[in-house]
Amino acid sequence: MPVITVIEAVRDAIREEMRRDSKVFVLGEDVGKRGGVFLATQGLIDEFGASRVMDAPLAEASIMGIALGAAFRGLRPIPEVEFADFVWPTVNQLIGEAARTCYGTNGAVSVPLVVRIPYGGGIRGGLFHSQNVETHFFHTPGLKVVTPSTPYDAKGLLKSAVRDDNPVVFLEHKKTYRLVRGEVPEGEYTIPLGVADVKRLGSDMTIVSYGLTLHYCLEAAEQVSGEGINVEVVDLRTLTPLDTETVLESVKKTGKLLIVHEDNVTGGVGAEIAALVADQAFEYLDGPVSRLCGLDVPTMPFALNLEEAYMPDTEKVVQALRKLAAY
Amino acid sequence: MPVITVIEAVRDAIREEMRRDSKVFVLGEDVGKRGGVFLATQGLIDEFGASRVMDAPLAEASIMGIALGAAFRGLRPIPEVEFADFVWPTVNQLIGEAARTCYGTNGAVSVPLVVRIPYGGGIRGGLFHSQNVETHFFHTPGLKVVTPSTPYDAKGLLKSAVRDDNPVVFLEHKKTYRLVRGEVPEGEYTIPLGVADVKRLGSDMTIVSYGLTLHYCLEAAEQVSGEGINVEVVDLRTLTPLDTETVLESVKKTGKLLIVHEDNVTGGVGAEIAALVADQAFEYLDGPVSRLCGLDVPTMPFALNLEEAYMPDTEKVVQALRKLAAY
Amino acid sequence: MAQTKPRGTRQSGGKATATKRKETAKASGPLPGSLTSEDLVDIFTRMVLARTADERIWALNRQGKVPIAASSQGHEAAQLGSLLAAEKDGRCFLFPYYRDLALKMSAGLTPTQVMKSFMGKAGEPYSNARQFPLQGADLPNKIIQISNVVSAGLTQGAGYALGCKMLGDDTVVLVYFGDGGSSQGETHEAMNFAGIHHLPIIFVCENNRYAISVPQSQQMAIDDIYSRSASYGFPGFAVDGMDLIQCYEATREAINHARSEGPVLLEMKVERFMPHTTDDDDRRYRPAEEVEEARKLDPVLTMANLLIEQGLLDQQEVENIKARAQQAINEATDAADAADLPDASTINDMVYAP
Amino acid sequence: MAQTKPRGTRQSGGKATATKRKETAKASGPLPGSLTSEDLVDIFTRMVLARTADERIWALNRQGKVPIAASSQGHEAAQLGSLLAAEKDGRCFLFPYYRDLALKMSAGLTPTQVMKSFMGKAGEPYSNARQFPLQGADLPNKIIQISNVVSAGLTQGAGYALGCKMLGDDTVVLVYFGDGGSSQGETHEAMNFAGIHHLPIIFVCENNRYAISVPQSQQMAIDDIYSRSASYGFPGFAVDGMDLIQCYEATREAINHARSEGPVLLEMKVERFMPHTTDDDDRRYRPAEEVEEARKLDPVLTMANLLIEQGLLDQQEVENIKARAQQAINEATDAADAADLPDASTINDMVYAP
Ligand SMILES: Cc1ncc(C[n+]2csc(CCOP(=O)(O)OP(=O)(O)O)c2C)c(N)n1
Ligand SMILES: Cc1ncc(C[n+]2csc(CCOP(=O)(O)OP(=O)(O)O)c2C)c(N)n1
Ligand SMILES: [Mg+2]
Ligand SMILES: [Mg+2]
Repeated sequence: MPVITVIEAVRDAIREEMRRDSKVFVLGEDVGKRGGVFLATQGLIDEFGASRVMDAPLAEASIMGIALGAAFRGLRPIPEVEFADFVWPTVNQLIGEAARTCYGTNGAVSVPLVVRIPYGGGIRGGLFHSQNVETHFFHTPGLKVVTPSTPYDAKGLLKSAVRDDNPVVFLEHKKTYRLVRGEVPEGEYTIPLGVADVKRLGSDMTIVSYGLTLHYCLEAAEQVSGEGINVEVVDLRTLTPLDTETVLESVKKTGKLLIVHEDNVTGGVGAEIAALVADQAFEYLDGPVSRLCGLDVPTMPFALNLEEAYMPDTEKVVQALRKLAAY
Repeated sequence: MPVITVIEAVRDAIREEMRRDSKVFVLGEDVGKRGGVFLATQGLIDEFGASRVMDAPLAEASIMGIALGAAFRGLRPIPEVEFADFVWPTVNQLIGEAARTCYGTNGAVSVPLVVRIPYGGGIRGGLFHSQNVETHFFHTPGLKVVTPSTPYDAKGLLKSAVRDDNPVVFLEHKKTYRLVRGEVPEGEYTIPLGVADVKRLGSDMTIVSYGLTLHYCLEAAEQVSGEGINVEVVDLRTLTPLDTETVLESVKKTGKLLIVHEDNVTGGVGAEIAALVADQAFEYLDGPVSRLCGLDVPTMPFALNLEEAYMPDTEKVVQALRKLAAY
Repeated sequence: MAQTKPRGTRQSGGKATATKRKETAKASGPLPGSLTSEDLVDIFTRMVLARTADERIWALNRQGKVPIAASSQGHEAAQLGSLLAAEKDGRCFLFPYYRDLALKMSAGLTPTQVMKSFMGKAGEPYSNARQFPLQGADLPNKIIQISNVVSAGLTQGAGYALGCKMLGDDTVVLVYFGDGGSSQGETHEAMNFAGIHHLPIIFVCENNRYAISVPQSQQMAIDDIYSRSASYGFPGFAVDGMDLIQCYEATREAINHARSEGPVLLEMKVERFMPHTTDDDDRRYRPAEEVEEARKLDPVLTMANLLIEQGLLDQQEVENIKARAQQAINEATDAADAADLPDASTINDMVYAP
Repeated sequence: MAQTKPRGTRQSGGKATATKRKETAKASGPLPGSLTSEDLVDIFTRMVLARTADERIWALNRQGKVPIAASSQGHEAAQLGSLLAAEKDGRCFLFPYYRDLALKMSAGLTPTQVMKSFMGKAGEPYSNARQFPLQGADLPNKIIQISNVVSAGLTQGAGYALGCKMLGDDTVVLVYFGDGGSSQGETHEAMNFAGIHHLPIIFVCENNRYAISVPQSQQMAIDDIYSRSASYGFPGFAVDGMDLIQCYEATREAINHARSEGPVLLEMKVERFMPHTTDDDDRRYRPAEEVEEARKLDPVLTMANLLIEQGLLDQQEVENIKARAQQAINEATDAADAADLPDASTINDMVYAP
């Protein structure tokens, strides 16, 4: 199988879906000739033209609202928010309107759109080009939220998202774009939304993670395996629908849980995972439910050492695993 | 002591702070002659004039951005968002800018503002006049978040919020405005942000709640006390800073925890409380950490019976307490 | 209209109508050829029905049977003039706002559907009572209004128009908003995008000079909202929104322009007869005389006078129309009152599309 | 300017400059009386220093020492012309945007502070390296730029101006943004509010006709952004942003108008010489000839010619100024390179004000 990067997987998925369905189109800042600031749409304008690969004015609220309206008409827009940090102007349409459209019309109108959002840090983005925003959408019934960590998952999940009749927030971690490479089959495939992936089998403890930090977790699990600590690593892949079964099964098996994500710890996705387990796997817990997440500062600062101080990394995960093992 | 309503307590607090400090001013839709749609600013324009009780155009993003800019200049704005459902256009300024201002200027610039937001349901507000929005701000380091449940707390906390040099999101539950009455001392007093209040002492289990549902919890605790179930009720009062000590102490004492809030359960504030306890009070837990919260639907529908189906109420809390007691 | 410059004539046109306004309850004759006398009697009949429902709904609120209502009293000529033009065109899709009761009702709802809507009963046509009255979607009548969040429908309308253009149909979209809505950032963004892509869309502003209690002078530093179309490279003009014939004609021209060339901003200068909603008390901020003056321009009165002048109806027939409306609303009220609430077990349905 | 109509003359003024633009690297004489020859030599010296720093920063990015930079090359006349007017006024507060390197540097930073900023070192003047270079606040020089979120500073600038007005001081606020920023809803809201309350604020639009890769024609359906001031009831006009003298004069007039009467929208037609940022490759979307053409209008060249024409400097002195700038930037680069990173233990500080 060919080995590609996450950004290539995203681009392939968009291209394939646009070829498959003429109702699919891309709308966003610099998606046209520029091919997107991360080149996710590179070359698409040449194949599909400016009407299906549409450069938008610098106005995120309208990018989202226009995508909604087009979706009402039966199109399947893929709006892009250039950086997650600029998603705020869209939430009136995304959280306020899109998430309530199907429910608020009693099913008469649905919103088949996928908003692609490059997010996350570790790329010297500073306070306004590094933000994690997943929790806001995770906490919004009516939206689906996808957070792939590998090229294989990114492509398969994005294709499913485009075919889904609901508004999907598709979060692509910027640092994985070129850093993470992986095998992707030549042919057509999709990955259903709502199914977590056990990326490493283990028996002593469970790590639940997603996105960039998933890779640090795998490295850390490998490291501690030498010390006889046998870690299972669950990649949520989609936050909504949340695959509670896979998480609960794993924790019931191992009895210990470490949750790792880059987003701020307080009120993050990890809190829900912990709450779920503390309620529904209570009897199986052999230790406190631990979280290793981003610090409770706005987001990672620009200076190299400050950014490192914020980010969870392999070494920090190893420490957390050893601590939990020792409990 | 005089008995007043929550809305009167809010109005008194604003008036007293405006009298105390000429830099305090109100900005929002209909806050002037109309006195606010809930009459929180009734009469203030007569005392302080239109320049300190300023009607804004219908544009929430600018209400927040202008409040920020005025705060940069040393004023102490109290912007009002007419309904929580309309807060989305402000979050670019509130979550994106205000929460990052002190951190992002390394302390050179701070944002002494209090944004007042009437929120919550049970008032036939339907999908766009009932929303709970606290979680989005709770998950934003740099903001403080206040959710009073009584007139006494509302007044004391609002006065502290106005004197705080940080951006404070002050959430007033609409249904408590006229429904909840209580004693408030004549004279000057404040309540520090970040201190929870144990509103009922108990030994068998702990309820953690805030806002409107706090009152249902107190009623339910009273009901089950007849059945020999002795419930402690903790009112968080402020979500940020979160008084983790009071919560942990109570749970360590009772060994059982029920979290109650109106906001959607998944990823809500209750998840963080559960995660906190599952980590730091793990050894003390005698039962699963339970949550009784809003359903995972966008928010409560308009029809009377659908609204009731969504809302946590005294009877539902009683059921949950019995279930937890039986564990 | 296609020939006229984006600004030029239309701005003076705007001023003209703005002054013509204050005179009497007379409508502008002669009647446009495109309207038959049947059209006029029919639209008048629908206007009377909507007004009757509107007044009843307000009364029912005072009786505790209707939690909340926004009245379209005073806006009927604007709403029904534009609706009539859209109906005659037959290829329009509408994004109204919360004050468009007369429009939504007249677009094809039964009185019973409307009364069920305000009482939050099963069978509510827009959302099965999940939302505020007449909010959600009425696809059979080609209407979407997802929310009552001011101006949220404008970018959606632009997106819908973009979609129609992409799919190559010749739909024209009409989005409705108030003077207050003109301040929202999304209004600017929607018009800017529509201008760039020459979308088939009409931005209909029902300007009643108040955003709840905030007068136009505190909302903007200009008199005429339509003039902002110049910022977006498309034409804008104002009409007397109390004059159904003017509103019909202007909308008809606008539809043709929108389909052939692109967006139009159409400001209809109207009067709000009632408080903002049943929750409001306008005496706090609005002089009673202003409302009295406005009521002299009552579009129901104006239309009745016109029809009688034109010899299309006599006074008795007008009375009969009003009596039949009362009768219909009485029956609808009883039916809605007796109707069931929606099935509570559906609370979790339709969060996601299947 | 106080006497001129909101549009009228200024629009033609705009057109005039728009056409005058394409000719040569000549600046508009005669020199305004309010400028001394010392002023001109000084501002030219600062322009050369900023240009030298700008070029060096770009080179350092290619060496991996600067993660990201946005260049102000081509915008210097606009930035320094307006800065000079603000400095001479002495009562202005600035809300620049991320492209205003020349402005922020010339407002009072040492070359070392600037180089530390781009290398993310301790002592960075705006945020101590918590943010992108020169982003945060430089209060000693009366500058705030919280973020590089496009147009987020506009409502803040309006609020700051409101605050100054409330406190009764006579500050005038200058907020800077690009053509891309004009599309944002908040830009509309900021101008609308400023117009209503006659705030002492100048909206300075540095229009280089590109939002990263999106050309003006895909951003709006109009040619002149300044004309939108008509929607907000205040004057707007355009100047040749490649001509420092014009930018200075226009800003000076605008400051007087803003202080006495209210807002002004000032569009400076500029050219972006470099790709959007060091991460961009403008060959994907921009013809090379266009950039070549633009560079003929290089403000550094224009200013040098002017100073020589006017006999204020000779060629040798110009060369000396450039040599001293190189020297200063060399030393600053070495100093910044040798400087420490900020103390990592401060990561949790200042989330909240004490
Ligand atoms: C975004 C938003 N902010 C505030 C409100 C509350 N609100 C409802 S209607 C209204 C005034 C709208 O005035 P206008 O647009 O002129 O319409 P009108 O009611 O006068 O027809 C306000 C402030 C809202 N619904 N949405
Ligand atoms: C709200 C927001 N959306 C997108 C971006 C990404 N971005 C940074 S600069 C830019 C283009 C801005 O163009 P313009 O306003 O013309 O300024 P210029 O860079 O041309 O000086 C974009 C899209 C951003 N910083 N903020
Ligand atoms: Mg109005
Ligand atoms: Mg530009």
